[in-house]
Amino acid sequence: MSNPEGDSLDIYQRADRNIRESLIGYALLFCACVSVLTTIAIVYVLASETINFFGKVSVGEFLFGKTLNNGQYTCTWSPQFADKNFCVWPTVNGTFIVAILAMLVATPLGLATAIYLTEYASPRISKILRPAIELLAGVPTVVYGYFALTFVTPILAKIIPGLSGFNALSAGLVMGVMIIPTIASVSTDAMTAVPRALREAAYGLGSTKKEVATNVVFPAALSGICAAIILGISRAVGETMIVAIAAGQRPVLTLDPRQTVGTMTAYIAQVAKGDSRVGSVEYQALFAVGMTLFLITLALNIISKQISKRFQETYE
Amino acid sequence: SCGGGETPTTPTATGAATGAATPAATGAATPDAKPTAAPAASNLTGNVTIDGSSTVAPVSKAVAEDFAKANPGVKVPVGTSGTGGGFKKFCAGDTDISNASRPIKKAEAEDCKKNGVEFVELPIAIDGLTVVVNKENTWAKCLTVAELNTMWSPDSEGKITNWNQIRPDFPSEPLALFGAGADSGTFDYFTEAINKKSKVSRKDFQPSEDDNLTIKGVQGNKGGLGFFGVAYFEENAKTLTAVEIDGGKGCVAPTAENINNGTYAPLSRPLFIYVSKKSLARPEVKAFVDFYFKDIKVVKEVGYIPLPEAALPKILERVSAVKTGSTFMDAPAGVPIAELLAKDLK
Amino acid sequence: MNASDSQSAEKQSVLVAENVNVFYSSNSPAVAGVSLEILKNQITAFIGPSGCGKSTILRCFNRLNDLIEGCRVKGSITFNGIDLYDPKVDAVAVRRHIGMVFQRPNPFPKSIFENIAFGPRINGFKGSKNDMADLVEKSLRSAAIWDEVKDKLNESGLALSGGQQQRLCIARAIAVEPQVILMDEPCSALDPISTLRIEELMQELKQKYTLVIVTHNMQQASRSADMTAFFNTELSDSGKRMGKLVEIDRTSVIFSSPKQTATEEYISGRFG
Amino acid sequence: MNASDSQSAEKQSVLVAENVNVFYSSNSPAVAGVSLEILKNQITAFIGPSGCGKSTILRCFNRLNDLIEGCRVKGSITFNGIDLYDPKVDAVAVRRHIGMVFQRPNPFPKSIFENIAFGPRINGFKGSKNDMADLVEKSLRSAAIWDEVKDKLNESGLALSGGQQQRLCIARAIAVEPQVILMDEPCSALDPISTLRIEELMQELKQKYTLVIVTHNMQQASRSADMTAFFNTELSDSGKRMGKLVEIDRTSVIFSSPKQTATEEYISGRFG
Amino acid sequence: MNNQNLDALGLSEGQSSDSKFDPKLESRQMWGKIFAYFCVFATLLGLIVLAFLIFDVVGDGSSRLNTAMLTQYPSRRPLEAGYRAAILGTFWMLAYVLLLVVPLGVSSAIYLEEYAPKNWFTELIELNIYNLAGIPSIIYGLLGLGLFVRGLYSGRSVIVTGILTITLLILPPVIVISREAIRAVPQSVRQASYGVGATKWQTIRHHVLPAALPGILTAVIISSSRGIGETAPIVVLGAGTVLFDPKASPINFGALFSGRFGDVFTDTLWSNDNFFSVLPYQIYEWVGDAKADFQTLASAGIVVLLVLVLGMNLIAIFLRNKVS
Ligand SMILES: Nc1ncnc2c1ncn2[C@@H]1O[C@H](COP(=O)(O)OP(=O)(O)OP(=O)(O)O)[C@@H](O)[C@H]1O
Ligand SMILES: Nc1ncnc2c1ncn2[C@@H]1O[C@H](COP(=O)(O)OP(=O)(O)OP(=O)(O)O)[C@@H](O)[C@H]1O
Ligand SMILES: [Mg+2]
Ligand SMILES: [Mg+2]
Ligand SMILES: O=P([O-])([O-])[O-]
Repeated sequence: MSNPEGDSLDIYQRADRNIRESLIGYALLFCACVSVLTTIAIVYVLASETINFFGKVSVGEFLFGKTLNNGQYTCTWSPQFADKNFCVWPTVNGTFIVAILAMLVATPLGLATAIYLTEYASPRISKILRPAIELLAGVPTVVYGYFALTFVTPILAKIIPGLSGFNALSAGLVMGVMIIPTIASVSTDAMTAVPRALREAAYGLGSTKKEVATNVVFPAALSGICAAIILGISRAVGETMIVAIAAGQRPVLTLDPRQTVGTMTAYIAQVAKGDSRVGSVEYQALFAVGMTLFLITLALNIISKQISKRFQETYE
Repeated sequence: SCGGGETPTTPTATGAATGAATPAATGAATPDAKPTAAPAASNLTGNVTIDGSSTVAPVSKAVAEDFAKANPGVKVPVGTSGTGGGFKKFCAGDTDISNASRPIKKAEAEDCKKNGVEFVELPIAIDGLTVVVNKENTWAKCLTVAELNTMWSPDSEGKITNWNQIRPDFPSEPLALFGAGADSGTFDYFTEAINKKSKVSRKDFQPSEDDNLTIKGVQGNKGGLGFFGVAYFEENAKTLTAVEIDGGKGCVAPTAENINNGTYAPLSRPLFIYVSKKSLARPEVKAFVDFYFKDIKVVKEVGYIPLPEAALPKILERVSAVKTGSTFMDAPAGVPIAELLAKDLK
Repeated sequence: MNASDSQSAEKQSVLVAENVNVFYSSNSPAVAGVSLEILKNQITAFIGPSGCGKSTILRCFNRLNDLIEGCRVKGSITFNGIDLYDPKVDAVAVRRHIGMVFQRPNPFPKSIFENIAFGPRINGFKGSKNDMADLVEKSLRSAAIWDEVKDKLNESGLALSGGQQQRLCIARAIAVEPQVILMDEPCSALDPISTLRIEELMQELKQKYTLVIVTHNMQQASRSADMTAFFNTELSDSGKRMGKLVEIDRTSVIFSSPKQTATEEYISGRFG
Repeated sequence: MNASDSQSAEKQSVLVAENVNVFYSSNSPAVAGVSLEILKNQITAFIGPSGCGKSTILRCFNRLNDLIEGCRVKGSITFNGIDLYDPKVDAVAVRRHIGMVFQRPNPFPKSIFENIAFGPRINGFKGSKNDMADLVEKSLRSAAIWDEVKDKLNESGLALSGGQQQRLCIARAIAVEPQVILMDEPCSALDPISTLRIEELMQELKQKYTLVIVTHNMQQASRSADMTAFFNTELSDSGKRMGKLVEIDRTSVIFSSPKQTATEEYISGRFG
Repeated sequence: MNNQNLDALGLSEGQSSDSKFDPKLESRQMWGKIFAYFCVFATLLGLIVLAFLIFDVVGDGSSRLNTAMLTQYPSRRPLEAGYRAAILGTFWMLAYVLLLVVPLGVSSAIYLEEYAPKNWFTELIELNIYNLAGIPSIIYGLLGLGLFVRGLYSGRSVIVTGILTITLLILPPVIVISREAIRAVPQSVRQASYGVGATKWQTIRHHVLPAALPGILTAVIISSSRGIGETAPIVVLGAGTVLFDPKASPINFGALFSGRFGDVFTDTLWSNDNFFSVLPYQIYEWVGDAKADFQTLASAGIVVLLVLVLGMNLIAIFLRNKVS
């Protein structure tokens, strides 16, 4: 039945074009692999020094502290002192105190911002406000650190007795402000992804705006919001300059936010700026702490990704 | 720093330099010549690499800054690997000049020897630490080394928390300690002087890499006590009180005079640069070292105490004659500089 | 009102629109000059080509258009004699009495039970826990879906099939005891069997409620509706497209002997 | 081939599908066992309820399904006797000869001129700048849109109205001189007037090209198509939904005396 | 018409005769208002803090906000010191980071969005990029320290190490945001292009990239503005704080043109004595200096940095709004 056309059809493969197309594909793939190499390099750099570190300090001591000869249990972090201790918890403690404070600020404010932007503000206003808020994330952190130390701490000192010159509180508050856009932005995306139909359904039943926002949109976007919060924690945990400048450098096991604390990142920055010799145990401790920080943030990122992936599946 | 290894001071041309080239290696320039006032561009080129003590680094950086104006072709990166780290590189032949906040150790000297690195040892300044308290602190005018030790000893951690535990007639006022960050040369030196061993200290003090923050801490705390370089105190003399130190020979104030004549003990020490003999043969290194001592008044600007007048000619002679070896190695503390310079090199 | 039938006089008008114009941000109305009455316990169908403003008018009835920025309504719409657009009237309260079912089933991502209980709860349902369970059951029964879901009230509403979801949405609307239920193309996302079930359900619901449905499917209108309103797009004097009500009458009249030629052309498939 | 008409024997088949099954990632086919012929210079319409696989089959004809991850085609489709799925055949080249117009008008976000010129250019159009201008004009004329856009060839294609955009897309397809033009619900996003213009245009185009259109609108099929294929969804043995070709015949036959009852039911609006 | 409805519509709240429901409209609406005010407050709070921050910094640094601050090299004397080297360092770094990040980032984004088949490897790359984007910058500092400073440049923190570190740091966000821009290009545009017989690359090159360009630019600008504001990794690398040779470039053109081919790569960006300084690090140094004048200078530097970073952000916002 077929009856080929008079003019021949050039629908067959052409080698030159195929080669060009696949070369382009490989070149692009190569570029995409740079990021994989980056990860490998990070793990390699961190792991190699960390292994050296654990050649000198036991994993047990690093994670759980040690029991002294007199039977007393101790967990302190003091690699730079003559009496060296390598129990990482005080730095983790400092990190999380500041991070928790920051999240106490950033979570309600960031979520309220997201709700305002998605549910209340007109598209025009939210188009202006959203980038304005994102500017907060663009401010270099050294500026926040300076602001916390020279502006916030003196004000807080007037209100709160017993506030140390360097303290977790002021660093945490300012860091919270820095993290607002992270939480606001990711949750705004999550809330915008909630179909308009759900909102209309709720309005159709006689809900007020607030009820729609809190009873329908918020729960529907919950996993996206969780992802935002975890991402915020991960930012807070990894933040360096604010804590290095404003929170102090003394890792202690304390829950008092008025105290000086020493975070993991502050330790890294401090040693990096200091005089520790390459190859010394305090230098290697730098990488062990870096590795710990890497693993913590990695875990947080993976959790956040998993949660938001599930969320996306619900609405796509 | 452990980080970069070298925190560089790399002076280069600003294009502002005018005038004829200065003959580089005369070593006989007028002592009053102001390098900043009359910059004269030389046509020297090359690098002078410096590493070592972070305590000494500010002096070398300042000299490098001035040197750069006259010698646009020469770069002088100044690293801060610490005295020990600096010697390690120096004795491996990697650097031209090593900054040191203590004399070279025997083991390090042997290291150098093994690698065929001969060096010229040049004291450049004296470092003194001031112990400061809050303006409202009217009781602690003078503290003994033993009392300081009580405050700072590791055993005091969590226990000595009030001034009245230091001396019974002190008022009951919470003790708030501020100090240099545990990763600084100043901290090592203070602990060595007060607690007899470097890095031995209580840990519940407020550490900071920035002296500035120590100053703020003591300013804001009635029971505060901190320490830092003498020169920084002078800038903040209005808002802080310096404590006299009793090292066994009565209360001594941290004045330039007391530091210079060795009576302000144990919180003062000499600072050095060590120059490789091989490097000194290079014109740019020679020019830099000569310049160092022409510019030596920067020491004061940077915060240290200048060497006694009498010592300078001896040091310049070491340079011009390329006298290698050390007289300070393993010297006990408290011996005046001039005396040590006079000793035989070994 | 266009309806010529004498019967309509007996029937009570629940909603009355008079010369309604709806504007979306621009100055020319998207729908203009609509006057019609919705009769109690009747099914009124809105038909017409895409974009002629059927949904727009429907959404005016429960003030859902308030949520669209820049949308304004001119003219009057009364609900049992009360002007719906009186500033004193609270749109939130209006929507409880005039429920809505949407084109795509949109259950909340919650359990089936919660889907139904949500409305009564926010509206301050006074009963006990048991009363609530009864209310949920009653609503689900009314929407003819009870038997299918009674064993999985705690499962997500999203786990149901499309047709079941749509009936769930109807049950949800019923639970707050509205007087009118507006339905915007309730079957367009459903398969033929589910469509038939919803149509049967509508016949039952009209015993208790007043129904207004938008549909693209003329068969559906002719099968289900008592009254049919035909909307069309016309060009305004300034050349803008604008929705108009062409005529409203008893369904049998519209489908057998419409007064307007546009209606006849549309019905007979000559355009659209 | 189901066509019973004697005329069809005289007509040349451009595209022939034999027992085509299309799979989307899963192991059960989305469309199964489709065999049909597309006749030269005729308009063939695909009708059937939503999801029955009309678009899927259409997109097999120019291998646009290749772009969908996991989509596989079994069976044979020949184009002028050449097996389209022969590994030696380049899908990119196929698409030049079998053009496509989509449901929503999708002009490139570029000038009107560039919209048309892009295809010829990447296909190595050999002419001069003037030749290109001529080609653009010719294509726009063929798509009956030249008069409306000739003064604004440098303006963005997106600035046109929906109906104009769709004709622009047709012009764009024509510019690379295909033999077949596939159209997937080309009018479903358009108003009645634009729809009529496109329908008229199709009648002109079939003089030079072979057209295959998918439509939901039975009036459109009956007005425009020479041949009509009716697709439906059936349940496979394993209970999966699966598209099937129910019958293909001359349009007049399908609409007056279809062989299959499913076709009749669909045509008469008893479902869908 | 009938009283029940009057009640029901909220016209006579309080004496509801509604049997089953008690909608309590008034209190619900009041809570709604309070909630709305809180949300507005939260949204504005961040901006207020930003305003305070700028106000504070400008106030502190006002006495040094002059051109001398921009043209002077650093010095131990605060009044003679300025940010020239740091600004030049920042600009050099930015220029070369862009040179690396744009091709790498955009290529990766295109690969992942347009080419990548769905398999474990692509998924790995994707997950990996997402995770990299969330790793603290200081870890990148450690990477740069281990790989570039200690590895490539045997202990010298030269500008190349900074460039490479910051490039790796901002690459993941650039890829992630560029991907979104590419994904936002409607599928219909691609289909139209394929439909007229374009190849994949032609489709990308002629339609996808131009359409995604503003989004990609936004990605690059925002990410690189973050990059030049980063202090932590630079601290870890151990950058300098004193001077930088503004003549440095990847190639010593003087040598090239005068035929000294042996020197073409000496005294260049790649040479191992090109130490560098960048604005945020210089600021960090001076914030911590004991001399009060240095703190004034630090505030002035912060103003410069803020102008630079926020300016770049504003450009990006402008670009983004222009397209959407
Ligand atoms: N949110 C809106 N903003 C601006 N214009 C709108 C909006 N919603 C609808 N329109 C316009 O109002 C007119 C009527 O739209 P409407 O949705 O009421 O039509 P419809 O008859 O329901 O059509 P369909 O059958 O496609 O649902 C259309 O021209 C449409 O473009
Ligand atoms: N990309 C895809 N991936 C997976 N399944 C698909 C995809 N596209 C279509 N399908 C499925 O294949 C079947 C046929 O779809 P197709 O789009 O061909 O139907 P259609 O007849 O064109 O419907 P409509 O009239 O709604 O366009 C449907 O069940 C659909 O869900
Ligand atoms: Mg509608
Ligand atoms: Mg389709
Ligand atoms: O850096 P220091 O060697 O002086 O400690």
